[in-house]
Amino acid sequence: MTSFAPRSPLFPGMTADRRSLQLRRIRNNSQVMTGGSILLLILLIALIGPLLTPSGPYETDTPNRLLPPSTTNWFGTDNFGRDLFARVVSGSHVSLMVGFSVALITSGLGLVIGLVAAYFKTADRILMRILDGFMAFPAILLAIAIMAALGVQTENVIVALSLVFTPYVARVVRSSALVVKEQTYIESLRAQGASAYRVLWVNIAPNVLSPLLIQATFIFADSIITEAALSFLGAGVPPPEPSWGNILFDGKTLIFSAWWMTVFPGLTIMLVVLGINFLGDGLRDLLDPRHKSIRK
Amino acid sequence: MLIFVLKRIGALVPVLAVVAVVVFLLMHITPGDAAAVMLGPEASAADVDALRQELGLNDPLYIQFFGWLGGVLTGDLGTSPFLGESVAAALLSHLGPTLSLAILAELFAILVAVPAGIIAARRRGTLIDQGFMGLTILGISVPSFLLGLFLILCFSVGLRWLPVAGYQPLSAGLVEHLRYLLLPALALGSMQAALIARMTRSSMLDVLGSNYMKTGKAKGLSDFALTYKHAFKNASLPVLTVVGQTFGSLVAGAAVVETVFNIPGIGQLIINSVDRRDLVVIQGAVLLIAVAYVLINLIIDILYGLLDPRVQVS
Amino acid sequence: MTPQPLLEVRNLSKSFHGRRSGDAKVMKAVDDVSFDILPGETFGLVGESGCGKSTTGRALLRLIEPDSGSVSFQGQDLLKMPRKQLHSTRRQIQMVFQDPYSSLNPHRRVGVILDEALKIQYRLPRKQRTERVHRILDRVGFAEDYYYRFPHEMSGGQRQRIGVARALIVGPQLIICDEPVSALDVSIQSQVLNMLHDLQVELGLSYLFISHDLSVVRHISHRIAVMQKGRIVEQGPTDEIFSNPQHPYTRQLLDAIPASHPRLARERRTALTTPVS
Amino acid sequence: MTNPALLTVTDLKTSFLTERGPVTAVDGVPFTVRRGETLGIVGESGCGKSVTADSIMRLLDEKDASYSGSVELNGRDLLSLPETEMRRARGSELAMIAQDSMSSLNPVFTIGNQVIEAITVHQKMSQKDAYRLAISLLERTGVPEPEHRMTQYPHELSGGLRQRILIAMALSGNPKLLIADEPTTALDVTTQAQILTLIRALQSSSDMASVLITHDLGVVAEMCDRVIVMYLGQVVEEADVDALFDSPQHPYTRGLLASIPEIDGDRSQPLNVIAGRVPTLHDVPTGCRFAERCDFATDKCRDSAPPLEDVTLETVDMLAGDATPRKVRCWNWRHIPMNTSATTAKAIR
Repeated sequence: MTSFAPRSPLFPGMTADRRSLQLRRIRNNSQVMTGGSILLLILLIALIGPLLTPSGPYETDTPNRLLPPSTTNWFGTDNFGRDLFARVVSGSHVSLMVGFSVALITSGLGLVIGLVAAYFKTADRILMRILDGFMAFPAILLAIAIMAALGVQTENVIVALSLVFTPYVARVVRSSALVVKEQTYIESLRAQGASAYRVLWVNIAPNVLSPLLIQATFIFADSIITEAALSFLGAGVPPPEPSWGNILFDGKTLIFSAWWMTVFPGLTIMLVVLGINFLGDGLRDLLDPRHKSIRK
Repeated sequence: MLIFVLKRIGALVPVLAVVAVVVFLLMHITPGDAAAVMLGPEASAADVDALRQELGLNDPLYIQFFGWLGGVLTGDLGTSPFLGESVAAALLSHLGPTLSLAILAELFAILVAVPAGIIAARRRGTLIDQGFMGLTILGISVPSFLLGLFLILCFSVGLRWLPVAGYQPLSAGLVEHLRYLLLPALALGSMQAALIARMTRSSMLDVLGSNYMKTGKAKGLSDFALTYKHAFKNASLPVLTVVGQTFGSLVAGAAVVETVFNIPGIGQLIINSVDRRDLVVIQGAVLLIAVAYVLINLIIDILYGLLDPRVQVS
Repeated sequence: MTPQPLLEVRNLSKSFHGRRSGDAKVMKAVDDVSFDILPGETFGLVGESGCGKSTTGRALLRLIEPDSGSVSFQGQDLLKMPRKQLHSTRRQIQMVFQDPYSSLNPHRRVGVILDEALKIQYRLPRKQRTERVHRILDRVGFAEDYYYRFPHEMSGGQRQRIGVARALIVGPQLIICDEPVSALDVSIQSQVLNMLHDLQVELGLSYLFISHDLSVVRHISHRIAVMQKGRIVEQGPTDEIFSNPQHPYTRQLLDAIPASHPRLARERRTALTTPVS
Repeated sequence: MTNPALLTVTDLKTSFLTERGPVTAVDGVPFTVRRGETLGIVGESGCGKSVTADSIMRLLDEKDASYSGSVELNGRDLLSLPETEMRRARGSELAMIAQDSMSSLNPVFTIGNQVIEAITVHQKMSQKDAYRLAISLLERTGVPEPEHRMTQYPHELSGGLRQRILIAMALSGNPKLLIADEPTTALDVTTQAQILTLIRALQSSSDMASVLITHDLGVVAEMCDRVIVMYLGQVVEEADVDALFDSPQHPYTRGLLASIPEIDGDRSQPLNVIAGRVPTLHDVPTGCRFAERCDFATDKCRDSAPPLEDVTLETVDMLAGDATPRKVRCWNWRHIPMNTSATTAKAIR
């Protein structure tokens, strides 16, 4: 025990040996790699897609209605002659924005609520009853009801979904924080005379970030699905603004004549959500020791 | 056991109270006047006033709440200004198709997912396991309405085996009933199946790695006895929980799938009400489903107590 | 002339109510416990699991609020102290815990953990704190660069030494050691025991040493109390307790200890089976 | 030697696949157990003693673990048996009691259900007979009110009672070999004494042999006839129990014995410390595995691994009775002075 490996800038505090192990585990984790690649690809298309389309997502071209996929209109055109690829790309902006905002908002709210509930007993009793009440509503149903009350608008989708998903995040944070709270080092801090602030925010909070990140990933995916479903039902993003859900709704009435209006936006949703879920699953394998696949 | 059940029922009161408040507030988070919003911009001021009067929107909030709650407790969910009938009656007439669809989907999910999860756990790391788990990720990633559309495209538009949409009640014959419900049930059950399969697999894996399984193996028990007697009873507990917890999303999913397949269930009632902004009907439907969810989970809690002797003690 | 005790515990009691509300079952975890700890001595508290020895240790520091009794430290009653004063008294009384795996926050470096202990009790400029952390690390036998290590990069014995360092850094007079070596392998256990002994000699520390292991307690303690079902059934100087136990429970405990040599084990068995003529 | 070997383990190796590459947790372990004898396997955590037990019973998940060498029970190699035959042997020819009695019993079945299952899996009999046999097994293992216990669940019993239930289940098939993996580690001293007495009594009333795995040299002194000491997957010393305590040969054994505070030891002396830490299985030293912690290590020790040498004849004069097998894995054992530690005091007495 004379020499020590240099510390890594990427994973501070980890010796080079551990860092390379960590990197190897990320690289060997096919799920994270697949999920990450899919998401990067989608992001890239969302960014440069608008440059590749023959016309914008709102430009109607009645003579060229319902054209099947071709070299000019990669995904075909819809019943107004709008380029479907342009609309799907534009829809991706809405979906990713909604998904990301909801994941961010729910993480913030969920972290605070979950930690407070885990640490203060009285607050816990009240907060948990309220969260239980909220969780008795199926997510999409509550979202529909809130949208009906608030009015159909893209910003309201974010509000509704954040309201619906926050309890799920708070639950995860609370239960991880409760586990951490039982650890002896928390008792030790109390014995040293540490303040509640120090115990909760300096010592417990960093320990719940991994489960929070994993949960946020899944909320991201769920928000995209739910936004699509809401828009499909006419309770989400209002037309003419394109969203994957309302494109699918238009496609449904034309399912016998224009299969492309269902298949392309549908496959896009599938691919994005699949990518996120792969990433989330992989992250869980990496970060959550209970799910280590190899024992011993 | 009786005390255990009573306690569980007692624990529901605060949850139901929160549910009631949330449902009640739906009418009141509307920006502007709920009555005006419901009737739309073309309505006359007199009509709006009349509806506001009827909904009691002029009273102070807490009086409205207790008036509404009193109604709910006696089975009066109000009257829809659009349907011209009571909300309770409207819900009742739309209940049948939704129940049929949800039960069928849940059955399909459990029958497929539990064996799949067990097989995957027992063959952990093999191609079978990876294949099953790949499928479950796919299942979780394809929302039910999308899967419904794909299924229609494939089996109704392409192969023309099954009807595109519509519904036949059980009274029209079981085969006919199922012919119309098969695709919707598949669409609705697949995500549920994926969730249950993953839960089954992971709880089986937890149990298979436990010390009592080692004791069982050291006793000389066969793999079969170990898996189906010792492991399954333990692993079934979390699976039961996941069935209960996802029941709500199943029913809610039914609402979406009904729209895809034009099934005249509660879902379609809700969606039509959203278009009309018929908040009274939406309140009633949401309340019904939330209460059903709470009751289902009560039953699951009690089952849990029967299956796991440790639960009643703590 | 006996020296003034550092810590005087009188009639300490703590009951827990049954889990179920309305349950009449009351468990007396600590029942009328009294003892003194002198400056510079190790007081051993032994007993089997659930006898209340750990609850006693925690009640002294008010990690669990006791129901009644008094705990005076240098003449002042900890149990009646206002929060603020209790906070600064915690510089004087520190605690070392059993589990070296969960007693250190896995997300913080060793240096930060020690620094935090200082920060909680003293307002010092960063430079002074860092210096003190390095000094204490050196004192418990670590090279300087252990400052940047994470707990998972250390062995159980090393972690436990960090646990001791964390207690030492605020300059206590009394350390409550709750099963400090029972999670360690024997060869590591001896490291920690020797270190505790050396620190005591050097710094004049007092220990309350809580353990279920009679051999360990005997090795390190000057005086011992034996606990059973929340009560102290016997206390006295270590050698007296071990050579001439008075209470039947103490005798039962001593008889249960495995022999240190197979020959002694055989002798004891024959003594038990052959009737005394 | 009149007593033939019941269990002969030869060059047992057990390897696992881990994400950092394969590791060999048990590396070439040899030992024999004779009829009616108790063999102790001692060592600190991570030395491979529990894996050795699991390997004999073949309890490890063979997806991750692989065995080599041989484990012959009555001349039949268990490692090469097909799984169905191995299953028949488990619980009837050889049985096991585990360390943690809480997690080793299935929480959702009654004690009765689990004991009866252990009986009927190997013996064809009616439920009624099995019930009666179960009651008598519980009586034999000193469980009070056996009829009542049969209807209870594991969480309703104390640790000592649960351990007795595990012993009762292990005895149900009248095994010739009992493997006890840290059977008393989770128990209080007084309960430990009762359980050890029970195991001893049960063994003396039959010709059952046992392998007792423990980290506690006190338990070894109480229970064992012969001992093997393990370090980092290997046997470093094997000896008759008296010989081991009187004159430990391997530096590790000596260090271990001297680190324990003894109930009758000299309190004024500091305890012995074995410096350093056990290397991980991922970076096993090329030479002697103990070399970097050993006070007597030479260059030879660091460069080449010593074999497990049979030293029976060389040490026989130290013992009063018959020559029993004695093995040491050390290049220098002959040259290490005996009076290096507290062990001396004991050897004289």
